[in-house]
Amino acid sequence: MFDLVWLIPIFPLTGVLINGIFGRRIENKSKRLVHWIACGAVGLSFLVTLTIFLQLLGLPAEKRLYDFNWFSWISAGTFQASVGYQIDPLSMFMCMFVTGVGFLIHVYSIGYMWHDEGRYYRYFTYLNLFMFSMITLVLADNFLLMFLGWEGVGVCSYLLISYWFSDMANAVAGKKAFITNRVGDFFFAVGMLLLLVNLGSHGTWSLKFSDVFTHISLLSPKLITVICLLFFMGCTAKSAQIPLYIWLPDAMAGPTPVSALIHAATMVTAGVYFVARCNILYTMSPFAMSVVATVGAMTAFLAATIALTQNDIKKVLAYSTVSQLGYMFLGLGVGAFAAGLFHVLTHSFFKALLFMCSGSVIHAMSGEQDMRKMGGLKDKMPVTFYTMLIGALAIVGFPGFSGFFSKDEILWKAFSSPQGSTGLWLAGLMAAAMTSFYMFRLIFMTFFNECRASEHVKQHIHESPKTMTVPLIILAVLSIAGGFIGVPEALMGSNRVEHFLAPVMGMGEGKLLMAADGTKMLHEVSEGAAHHAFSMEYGLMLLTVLIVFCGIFLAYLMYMKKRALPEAIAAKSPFSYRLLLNKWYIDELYEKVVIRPLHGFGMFLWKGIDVVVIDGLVNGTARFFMKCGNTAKFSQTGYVQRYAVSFLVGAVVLAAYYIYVG
Amino acid sequence: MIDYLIIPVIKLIVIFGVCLFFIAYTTWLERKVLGHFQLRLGPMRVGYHGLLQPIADGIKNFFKEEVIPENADKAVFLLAPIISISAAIILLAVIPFGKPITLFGKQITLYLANPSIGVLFILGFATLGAYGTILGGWSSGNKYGYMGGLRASAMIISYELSMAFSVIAIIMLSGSFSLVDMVNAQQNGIWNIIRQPVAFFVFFISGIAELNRIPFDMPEAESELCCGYNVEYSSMKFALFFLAEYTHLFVFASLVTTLFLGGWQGPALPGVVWFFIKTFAVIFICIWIRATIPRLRYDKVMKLEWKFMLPVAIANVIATGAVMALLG
Amino acid sequence: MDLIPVITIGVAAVLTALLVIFSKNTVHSALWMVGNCFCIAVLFLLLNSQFIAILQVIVYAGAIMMFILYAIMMLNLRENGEPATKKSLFIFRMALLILFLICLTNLCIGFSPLALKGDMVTQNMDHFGEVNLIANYIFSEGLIPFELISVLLTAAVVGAVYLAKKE
Amino acid sequence: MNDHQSIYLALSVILFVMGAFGVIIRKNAIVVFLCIEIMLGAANLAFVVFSRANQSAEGLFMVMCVMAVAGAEAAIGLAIFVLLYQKTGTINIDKFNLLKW
Repeated sequence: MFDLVWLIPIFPLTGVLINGIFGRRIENKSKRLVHWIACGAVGLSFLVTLTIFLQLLGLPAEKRLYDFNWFSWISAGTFQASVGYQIDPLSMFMCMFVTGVGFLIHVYSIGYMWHDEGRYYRYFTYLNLFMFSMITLVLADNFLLMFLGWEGVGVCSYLLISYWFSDMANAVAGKKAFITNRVGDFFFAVGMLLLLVNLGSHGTWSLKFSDVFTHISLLSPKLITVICLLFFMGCTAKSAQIPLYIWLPDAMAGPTPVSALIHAATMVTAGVYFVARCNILYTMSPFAMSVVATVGAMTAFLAATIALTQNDIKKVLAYSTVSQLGYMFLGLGVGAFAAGLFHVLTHSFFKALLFMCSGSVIHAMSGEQDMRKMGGLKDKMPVTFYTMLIGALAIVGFPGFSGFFSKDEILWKAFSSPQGSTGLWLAGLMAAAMTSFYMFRLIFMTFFNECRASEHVKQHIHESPKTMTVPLIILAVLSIAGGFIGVPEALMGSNRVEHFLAPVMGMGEGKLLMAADGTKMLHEVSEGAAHHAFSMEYGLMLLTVLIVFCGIFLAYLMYMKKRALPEAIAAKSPFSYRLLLNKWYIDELYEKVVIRPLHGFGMFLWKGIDVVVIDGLVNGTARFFMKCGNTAKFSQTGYVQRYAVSFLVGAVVLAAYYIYVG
Repeated sequence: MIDYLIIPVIKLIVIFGVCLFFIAYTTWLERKVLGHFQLRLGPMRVGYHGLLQPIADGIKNFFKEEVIPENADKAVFLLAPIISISAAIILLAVIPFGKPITLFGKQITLYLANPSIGVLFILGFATLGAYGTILGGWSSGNKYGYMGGLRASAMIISYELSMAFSVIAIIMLSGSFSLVDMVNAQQNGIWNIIRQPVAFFVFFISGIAELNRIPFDMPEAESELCCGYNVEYSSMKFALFFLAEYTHLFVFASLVTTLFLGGWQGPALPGVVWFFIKTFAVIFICIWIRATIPRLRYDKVMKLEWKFMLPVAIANVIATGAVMALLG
Repeated sequence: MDLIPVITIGVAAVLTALLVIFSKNTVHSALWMVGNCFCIAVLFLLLNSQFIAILQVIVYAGAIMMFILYAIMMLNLRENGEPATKKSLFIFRMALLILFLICLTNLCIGFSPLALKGDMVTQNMDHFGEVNLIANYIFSEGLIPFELISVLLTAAVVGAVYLAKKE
Repeated sequence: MNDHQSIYLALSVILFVMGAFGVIIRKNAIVVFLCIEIMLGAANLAFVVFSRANQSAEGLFMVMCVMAVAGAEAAIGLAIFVLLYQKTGTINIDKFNLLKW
């Protein structure tokens, strides 16, 4: 059954090929067929994933590693890269929610995109291509194939952000996302090559995960730190962390389901997945770990502050995504890989839910995204309201909802683990407080009070179609229930996620590889998590919940009771308000510090080097030979006898040569 | 001295004398035979049954006035008949008339020379004879003459090909270019006409065409060009053209004899006699054809050569080669 | 003694060549060319190569010259004054020709037989140039070039027919 | 048999140069053509002389090749001349410089 793993990526790829090549004809014949093909492909993938996942669960923990080598991809000397898929708890864990959530969002897209003027098949082709890339990314058994998926999702992200490319702003947003990602990809590629070359010098010309991880201890710790940091740079771009998070808010220019799928639930978690996948590397480099944790914490805090003041409903969610991704990295950085991944899972549920709800709202508001022009939608869109409320409660970490378990776990680990510190914990706590504030600010502004939209828009407000609400409900259920699969031990849970993932984390992976490979791990990696001190955990948990309630209450106060208060505060401290509203002026800073100089340098290269020197050389060469030709053509008079005379000259020269030289 | 000077000179005189005599009487023969074919008597006045007619013609031509046209190219006009007659007479040098005979204790061959390239010699010089025709036609400054000349060169260029190809088959059989060797190769009594009927057929027709005889007398075609290339010629120059034509006819007949009819070989009678009997038989056939068949149109003549004779001749060469290779 | 024919014919060849070049009338040029061909053929004969000599007569005198004459007559060229080459050009070309002559003469003075190949050494040089010797060469060593010649001739025929074809 | 070899060669050289002279000086295309034939004839003579000197049939074979080339050249060349004459009414080669730059 594991050998059927290739079916998982092949279904979306088939969808891409069918819709990509014949899409126009199919659409002209039957628009329905397009989404049937696309959704069917992803649905089938999900079913296959589910069966493989169940099978994996049926195996004993130490045997949950299977490498499916499909075919050889690159073969250069002793270096071999194959298209192969690795089935282990981590990849299946990722693949499960990627295909699952992906399927739901595909279905949701049917309703959302049905009336769109653009080409229906194009949208679904991109979406399927994204699914294929993402599945390749999470299932790949080597760095190179993973990088292929990594780049593939980047491309799809670009294509889908600028899906409505006739609008300049969307095209620019797509470009921004793409270029920012390229910066990260560059570092990622450098890290990969560094890894390959250094391993190669130790005799391992391979980029296969298992090979790399078994032989990684041959490398010096410094080198590993450098590689880890380079990889992490790649992750900051893909997963929107400081300093390369700037593209994600702009990426909201794409269709909302795309935001839900790519920029919330799946693609942006690729970085998290990658760090978790390379946890052996990171655990060997405490410095890199602390960098990951710090960056994560900072991002969580910073993004949360920006989200406080944003008025665009999708921007709020975007910054909240950045913030939540910061949480995940914080978790990873303090060694709580399982907790981080658990948050990835829950986050994918509730953030996809939130985005789709916001999509539903935007849909109803005829494309309006400014929250100041919404309000009072509670009664008109009950399903959307309740599901979104569930999502909000989940994300703020309301006890009993999924976010509570995963976030709490991270915070606790940030506080308690050897790599953690009070500072990190505090940043996380502050971010949690702000999260509750801005999420409920969003809920209050959107669903409560009077409707501030124009009359024309008001008439069209309606509940979304079934294809949109059904996924919402499913995700809402998951947002609640999803948490219970990973209830920490402190709350009488068994922390199933951590146990499930344990074989691929830290020492566990070493054991697994040994079992699979027969080779010995040369380096003992330290166990991440310390033993629990339950009382302490209870205390912190209580504190967190308290703070969350405070945030909600504050939001209630400011946006329900005394609605003049926000303006008053903004007026009182204009500087900090403007700072937050303008996103800490980070974009402007980048513009000044990075883009302008680079642009200037590029202009210099263009006008100075390229036009003058290179073009000059090329054109000069051409002109020179043209001159030569123009001069020499006069020897071609067309008169036969002149040619004969030149023969004669040649003959004389030849004869003279033979007489006097030869 | 005797071997290298006296004997060849005597042979030269004898052979040319005899041959020119026969050639002169070929004209008489032609006129007589044609006359009888056409139910008339032909020349009867000069001598018994006009037997002295050729001599009378010669004397008459000697004393006629020479006319050179005003716009003729005079040098070439004079040169043309000379080229014609010399190219014709030189051919007589390589024709083997009979077996070597022994006179006064010396073995004497009945030919002037037996070069290793005899057939090629004949082919080459027979072609050169056409220069006389062409130049004569061109230099007269007369449009009929000019057209006759053009036709002559076209005919020569064309029919020479099939003629050469048909000869090649004979060369292959005898393994030599020498005419004597070719005659000797037919010693066993099987003449080449039996072994190479196609070659004979092609050679014969091409030969008649090269001789510009009816039905291929394009260059002179009286009814179209009013005598063609020699229209402006008179007296002895005309006689030279006339003589050259009959020399060619004689050489052609003897060549057919040599190549296809076993040359001098035959029972009972001496070789020379056999040779002349066969030669005159061929000449008679030529006259017979002239009396029987009307002239072809010019384009039909060309078509016949390029579309029929040449392919057939080439096919014959290939077939001969194949058979020879098979029989080893 | 045996120089006499060589020199006589040689002088004849040079004379005919001169006449070819300087005749005003193209037909006369062609006729002198035939004469030149004959002279060359006789020279071949004097060099004991009868086969080449008769080939010279058949191919050059019989075919090529006949063909050229036919073309000249078909064009029916009237004599019209030929523009002379410019004086400066003429002097330059003549100088070049003289230089060429000197070079060639030098080359020929230095000539000596490359090597006695041996395949003909024992044979009487009077039989040099006989058909069977050439034939032996053609059908052994020279087979491929010989076949290539046939290809060349076929190509020439096709080309000539194509050129002559009217649309 | 090196007898008179140099005389033949001298003759060949003279003829060749004369041919070249004609090719360079005369304007009538057909005369130029004839001069080329003179050059070919001279070359043939040299070939036969060399062939004799080296006692090899190669030179003779070369002569045959030259003759074949001359034949091909005559066929094509004259066809071109005739066409040119039909088109332009002249065969003065200085009038034909169509192949210039």
